[in-house]
Amino acid sequence: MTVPAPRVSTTQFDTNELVINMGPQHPSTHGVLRVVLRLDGERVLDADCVIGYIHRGVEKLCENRDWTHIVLLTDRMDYVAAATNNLGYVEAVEKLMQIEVPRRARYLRTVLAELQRIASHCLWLGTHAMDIGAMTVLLYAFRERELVLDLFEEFCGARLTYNSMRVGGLPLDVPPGWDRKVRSFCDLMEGKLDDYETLLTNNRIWLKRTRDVGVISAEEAIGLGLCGPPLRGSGVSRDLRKDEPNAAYEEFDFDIPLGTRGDTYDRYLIRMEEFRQSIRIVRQALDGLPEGPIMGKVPRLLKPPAGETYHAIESPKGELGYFLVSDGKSTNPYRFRVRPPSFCNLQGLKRLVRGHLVADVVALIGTIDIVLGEVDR
Amino acid sequence: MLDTVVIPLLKIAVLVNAVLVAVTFLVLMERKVIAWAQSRLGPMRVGPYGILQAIADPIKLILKEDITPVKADRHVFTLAPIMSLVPALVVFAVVPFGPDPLYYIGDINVGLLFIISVTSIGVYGIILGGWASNSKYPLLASLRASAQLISYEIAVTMTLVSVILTTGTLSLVGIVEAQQESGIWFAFIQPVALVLIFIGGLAETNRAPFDLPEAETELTGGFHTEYSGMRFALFFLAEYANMIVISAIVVLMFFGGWLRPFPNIAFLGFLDLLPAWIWFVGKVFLFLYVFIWIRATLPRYRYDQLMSLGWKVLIPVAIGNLVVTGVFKVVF
Amino acid sequence: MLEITPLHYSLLSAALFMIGVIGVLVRRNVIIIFMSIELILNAVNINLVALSDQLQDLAGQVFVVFVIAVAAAEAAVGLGIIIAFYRNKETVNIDEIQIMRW
Amino acid sequence: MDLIWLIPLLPGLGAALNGLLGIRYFSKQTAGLVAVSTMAVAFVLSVIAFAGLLGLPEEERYHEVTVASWIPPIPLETANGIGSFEVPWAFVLDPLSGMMLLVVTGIGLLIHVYSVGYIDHEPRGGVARFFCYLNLFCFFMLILVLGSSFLVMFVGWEGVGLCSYLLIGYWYRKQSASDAGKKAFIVNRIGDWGFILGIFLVFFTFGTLDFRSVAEAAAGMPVEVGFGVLSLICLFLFIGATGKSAQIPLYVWLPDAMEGPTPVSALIHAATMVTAGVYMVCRNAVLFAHAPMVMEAVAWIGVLTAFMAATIGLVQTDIKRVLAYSTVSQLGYMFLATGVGAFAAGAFHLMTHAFFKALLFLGSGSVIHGMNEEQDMRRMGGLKPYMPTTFWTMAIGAVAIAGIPPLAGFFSKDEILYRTFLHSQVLWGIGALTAVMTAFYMFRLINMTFLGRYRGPEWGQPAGGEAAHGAGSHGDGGHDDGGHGHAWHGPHESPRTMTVPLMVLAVGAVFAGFIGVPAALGGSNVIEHFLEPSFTAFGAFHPAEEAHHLSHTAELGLMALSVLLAAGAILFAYRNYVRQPAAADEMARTFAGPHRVLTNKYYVDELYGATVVRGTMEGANGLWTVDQRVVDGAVNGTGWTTIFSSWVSHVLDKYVVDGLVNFVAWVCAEASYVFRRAQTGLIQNYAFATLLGVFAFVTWYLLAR
Amino acid sequence: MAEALLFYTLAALILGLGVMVVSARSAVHSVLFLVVNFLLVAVLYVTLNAEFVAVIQVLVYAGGIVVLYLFVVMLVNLKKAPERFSDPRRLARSGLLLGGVVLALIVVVVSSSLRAGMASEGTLSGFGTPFTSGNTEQLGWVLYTSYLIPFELASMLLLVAMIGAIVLAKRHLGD
Repeated sequence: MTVPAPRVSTTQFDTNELVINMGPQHPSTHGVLRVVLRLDGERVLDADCVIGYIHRGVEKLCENRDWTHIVLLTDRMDYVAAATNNLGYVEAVEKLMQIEVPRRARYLRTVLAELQRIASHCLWLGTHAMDIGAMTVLLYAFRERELVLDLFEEFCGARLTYNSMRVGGLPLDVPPGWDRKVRSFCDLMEGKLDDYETLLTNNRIWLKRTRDVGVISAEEAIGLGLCGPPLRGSGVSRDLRKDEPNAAYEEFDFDIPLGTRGDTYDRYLIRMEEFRQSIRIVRQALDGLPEGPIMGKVPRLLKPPAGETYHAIESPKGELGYFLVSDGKSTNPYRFRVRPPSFCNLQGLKRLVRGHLVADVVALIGTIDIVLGEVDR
Repeated sequence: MLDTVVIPLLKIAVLVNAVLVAVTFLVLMERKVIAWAQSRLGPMRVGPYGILQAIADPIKLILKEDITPVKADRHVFTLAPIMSLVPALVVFAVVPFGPDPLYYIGDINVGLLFIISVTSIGVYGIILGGWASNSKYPLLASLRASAQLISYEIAVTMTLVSVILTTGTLSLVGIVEAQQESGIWFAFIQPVALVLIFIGGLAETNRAPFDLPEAETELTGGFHTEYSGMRFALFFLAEYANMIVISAIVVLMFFGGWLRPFPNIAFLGFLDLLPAWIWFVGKVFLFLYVFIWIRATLPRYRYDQLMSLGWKVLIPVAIGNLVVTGVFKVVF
Repeated sequence: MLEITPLHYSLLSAALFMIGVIGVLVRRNVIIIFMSIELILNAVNINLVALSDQLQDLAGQVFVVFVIAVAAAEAAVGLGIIIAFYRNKETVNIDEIQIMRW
Repeated sequence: MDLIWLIPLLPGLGAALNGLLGIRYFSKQTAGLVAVSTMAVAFVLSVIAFAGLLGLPEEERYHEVTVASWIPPIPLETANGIGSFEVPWAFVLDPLSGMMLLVVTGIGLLIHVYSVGYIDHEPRGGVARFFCYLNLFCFFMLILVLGSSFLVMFVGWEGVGLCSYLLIGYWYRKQSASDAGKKAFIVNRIGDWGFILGIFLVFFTFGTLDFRSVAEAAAGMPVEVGFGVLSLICLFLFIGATGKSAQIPLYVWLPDAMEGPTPVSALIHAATMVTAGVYMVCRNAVLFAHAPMVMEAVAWIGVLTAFMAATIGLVQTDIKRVLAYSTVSQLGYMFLATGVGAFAAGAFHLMTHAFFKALLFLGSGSVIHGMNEEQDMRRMGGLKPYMPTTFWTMAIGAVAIAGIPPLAGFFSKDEILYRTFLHSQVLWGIGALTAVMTAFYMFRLINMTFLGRYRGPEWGQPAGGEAAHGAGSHGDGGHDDGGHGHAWHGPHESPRTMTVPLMVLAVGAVFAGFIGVPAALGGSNVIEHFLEPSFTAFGAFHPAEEAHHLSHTAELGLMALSVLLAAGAILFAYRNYVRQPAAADEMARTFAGPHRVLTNKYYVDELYGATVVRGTMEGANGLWTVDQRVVDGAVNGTGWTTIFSSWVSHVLDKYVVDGLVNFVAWVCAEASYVFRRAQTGLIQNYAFATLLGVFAFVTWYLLAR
Repeated sequence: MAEALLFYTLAALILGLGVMVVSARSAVHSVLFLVVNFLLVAVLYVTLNAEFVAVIQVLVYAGGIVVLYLFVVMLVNLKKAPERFSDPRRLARSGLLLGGVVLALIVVVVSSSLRAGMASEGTLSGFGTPFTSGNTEQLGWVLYTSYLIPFELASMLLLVAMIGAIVLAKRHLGD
């Protein structure tokens, strides 16, 4: 469906044009996002995102920490997917210093990243469904997310901001029996996924609310710089786990689900399939988990050689990239820059909502899956 | 004097109190049922299994500060919740809880029309509440609500006409008695009408999946965003009272009111051991449970989808049902 | 005085009618003028119902039904015109609705 | 033999395949394969047909096949009353067309094979396009050759002209190539104008267009002493021939046509199409034989063309242009032969020339290919070690064209010179001089190209190679850049697909002459005997009869003389360009005036530009002026008259008719000023008035009761 | 006695609210008074044994038409009421004048017609269909027999009005 450009009348007085502020205190903006909507009746003529309410200057802070301490600041960006944030950062530093990571560590990192993806998608699913009014799914999804958090807690002691990786490997090995618990979680999760789909996938109202809502073509998606599920929903096969494999992804067998119509429903289906693919990867990684050390040879004091690097991984939200510059002299990064997927995807919101109804705005904010901690940094 | 003034007034007092208490427990029931549906426990702190929550909630609401926004139209702002609640309570005047005149306040010959017309007055509360708040979200919500209520009222009324055709009376007591005579609940004679009225009832009470006027995720709080304290509580009461009204109408028209199942089959006579009004209330609560169940399950319609459902599906089907009923009536 | 005759109803009706006419002639807000017209129609209805009761003839009540139907039609079209006019001129002041004058 | 109509059809099929499907879908190999295989089959069929022809008795060697009707009988006025204009699609196989058939298909096949290698670095679609044109050309050429009537021949004639245009402009992005294509096309139009007038006249005179009928009718007429209708026909036909075969004055297009790819030059502009004029004259030998004045003109034009082209060829430095002028010169020889009545000799030379000229062109193509599209001989030299096959085959071609026995050129050329000598010593003198010059410039070419010092661009290191490539590819603006992705690694031998045709043609150039060994050398001149029926069989006329024979000794003397002169010229060229390279420059300085004239090709192109082209443009300007002033003036005058009359009508309408209407309206308007005061536009006023009215009415009602 | 009390109370309220409707500053208030006015008129109908008409009055007038008015008032949502510009004394003056004229007219008409009516009281009742309380069925009977054609015409009128209103209010014709 193509949305015709809104007719802006200047000569004729329009009785129904209305500007409303959605947020920053609004139950469906997933944090402190403010969207200024221009409405014609219930139809959205234009939308402007106002961001920055929780800007903490993470990038600048990182430039004043030494390389090891930065890991825990990365937790605070996408705080619902801290492990993938850690992963991207430590891999970027390893690339800069050319550190070899032991195989066991790479496998465990993959497991952690995929569990994190499941947790993040659980949160997305719950809030997205809640926005559209299906309240039960929220609690179901959070119930399963809780199990993932338990697994993380057992591994590193934290439930949200894990600080779970180190340059060169992992801070500590998994406790004995952990892999068995992960396996049983995988088995459980598969059944629960079917429950979610029973509630939503073929639900007529869900279809009505998501089908043909926020359609975006592949060209437009690329043009807007979308990444992750919003991009794949438009049928563009772009997943850094396949395209530029990091951690141990090239050793596992998994599929990249693609959408055909580029609407909200396709993006929903893609994420649901990503749950299953994540479970598949986790299982393969646990099956082939090698023995050995979990830390590579890393100097006590990290002081990368002068140079710069960009490293991107596929976070649950999309392409999460770190651009690091080292001057080779100090123990701090000279420049630390993040390409946050939520930020880039949020740019698409203006295009997505134009011409839709107010009620769709919340569905569309949900479908691009933003975390304001990452958008504002 | 006793018969014409004192007893009706007593009945009214009892009924109003009963409805209000029922509402508070209905809120508790909703919280509990949804919690169980979502694999949690719900309120557990106040009293055993949280039963006293039903009392704690009203107390909290009454004690809260009653805020009137500066820019609001103060009189209308105050009037709106009252205009919302009063029709919801007035309707109970014609609802028979049992066969005996003791169980109802009045059985007027246009009872059904009375219910329809009085509930239609309830719209004012919502519209005026949204307008008087002088705030954008409530205004949007109230416009939505009024359009939604009027639209679905047409469908519901149309459907009721086909039921009236079957019974030949507008009196609610008469409708129940007609079911007793025919020995079968009208749910089996007018299944289409049942479905239509139930869906329309969901929409008229702003319940999921038609809870657009108070869609938290879209319009923050709906038309009562700016309300707090007791005035908010009145809206709340009105909504739940309306739920009870719709359930009562459905039960009266389709499920035999106070009648036990299969009222004409003698060997089920032991079912009469339960008093008639218990049957009625039990059925009403069964439907209230269905309301809550649906809310726990379904996502929300979008405004335009809701309107197209109402105008393009329900009304044509209602008209079709009316025509079919009329044809049957003439032929048989 | 304590016996309520049709005269009472007629006088009530006349008074209400008068109020409506005054509203029509005095107010500038077109919407309120419309509401005054509704008052006038109601005055007529009261008369009809009262005389119907008095004369034991249902024709009066039937007429009321028709009056209500006409009132509904009048309200729908009239308010549609008001909306259309308001959209163009941003006013509902009847003194400004005079562009067809000469 | 009844299937000869298949022979043109096969290349036509190939062209259709390549043109309709190939450009989009075929790979280079497929396109080449389609073209070559259709030509190969055509060649095989030709050989079979020719063998069938040989199997017939001599006097029955005229086989006509009618494929389909074309133009139904149309009654048209002719010199002898109402004639019936009817032309069928008919093909004829007789000795002359049989020979041409073999030449076209045989040499065509070789050149197709060669092209597969030559055209390889074009993009995919371009290759298919090229082969499409080439096949299409063969299709039309074979129609031309096999056509049994003037009109069918004309179809082929125009078709080859079209293909020639397409192929010269094959690299259409290159300005000079597309200009050359247009030039060839336009110059040919002038010739075609003559040809078609000739055809009209033929029909008007004889009432038919069939060659055989025309020849039989013409044979029955007396030889014209003065300038009669037959002479006029022959003159027109000869104008057509000069256009197609590049004779004075219409030869200017042929040198420019060298802008096309080399295989095209070899096939069209050396071996086949340009000889179409000669073929046409030979085909109408009987007609020409009855117009001696035109014959004389043909001979003179032929010899002058030969001489002039040879002189220009002496000083050209572009390898292909030398060959082009050589072609013009040799074509002049052929016309000389026909002009003196030696049709068989002309046709014989046509055939031998096809071999060695195709060989030379293909060789030059190989050189150009090996030198990375370099065409200037001054930038070559000493290429013999790099491309031995090319050198040896080209040397054979050069010897053959120079007329050294026992190679092909010797027999055919000496037959022409001998017959010319019988006709006129002056013509013979010019012809012999031309032969000497031919030998000289051919060996100048060989020497400058293959012998002596290497003068071409450097090559070697990859980086240097890039530079050399950049310098060397100045002439190939028409190529897609993708075609030369690789660096040039110095002169090299061409691929097998190119050298094999060279070798086959070299064999032909050596041995083709032996079918025409004259009696003086103990031969029997098989070819002349074989072709005789085509020129005479259907008429009583025997042109050789009136010629008086010289003794064999004298004939041998003439041969020896020409051989000696040619050998001398060869040696002179060797001295000038290999032993003492400075001598050539010295000579050029000595004869600076003539050298400049020759280098600029006698300024013919400039002359044409100043007269014909400019004249046309001035004439067009004049006509435009007439159009502007006279024709448009009349139209504008009419328009002006209309405008004036409508203005008059307008004035009447506006002041008289409208005036009345407006007056009525004005009266109404004035009157209404008074009444409109009552209309305040305030509804409440109206309502109040209504109310008062009701009040008044009710009061009246109550009081009146 | 009770009947009279009821009537006088109702009449007073109806007239008072009518005055409020006409004189209220805010159009929304005006609408609110109108609703209450109509509800009271409906009660009046009940006292006159016209339950069906009463219910219809509530359903159609209060529940339908006046909601429409409210809608329009909210849609138009004026910042300044048109009366702001006019002189309140002029309002009162002209209102009283008009009121007097109209009242005089009505009183004259009513009294004269009643006088005529009382003169022939014997014929006042007895023609038409006698009815009792709970006359809905009878009303339906009359409506669908004697008044069938007017009834259908009324429905036609409503249909035309509906289409007309949609056409008028639709923002862009042809959308």
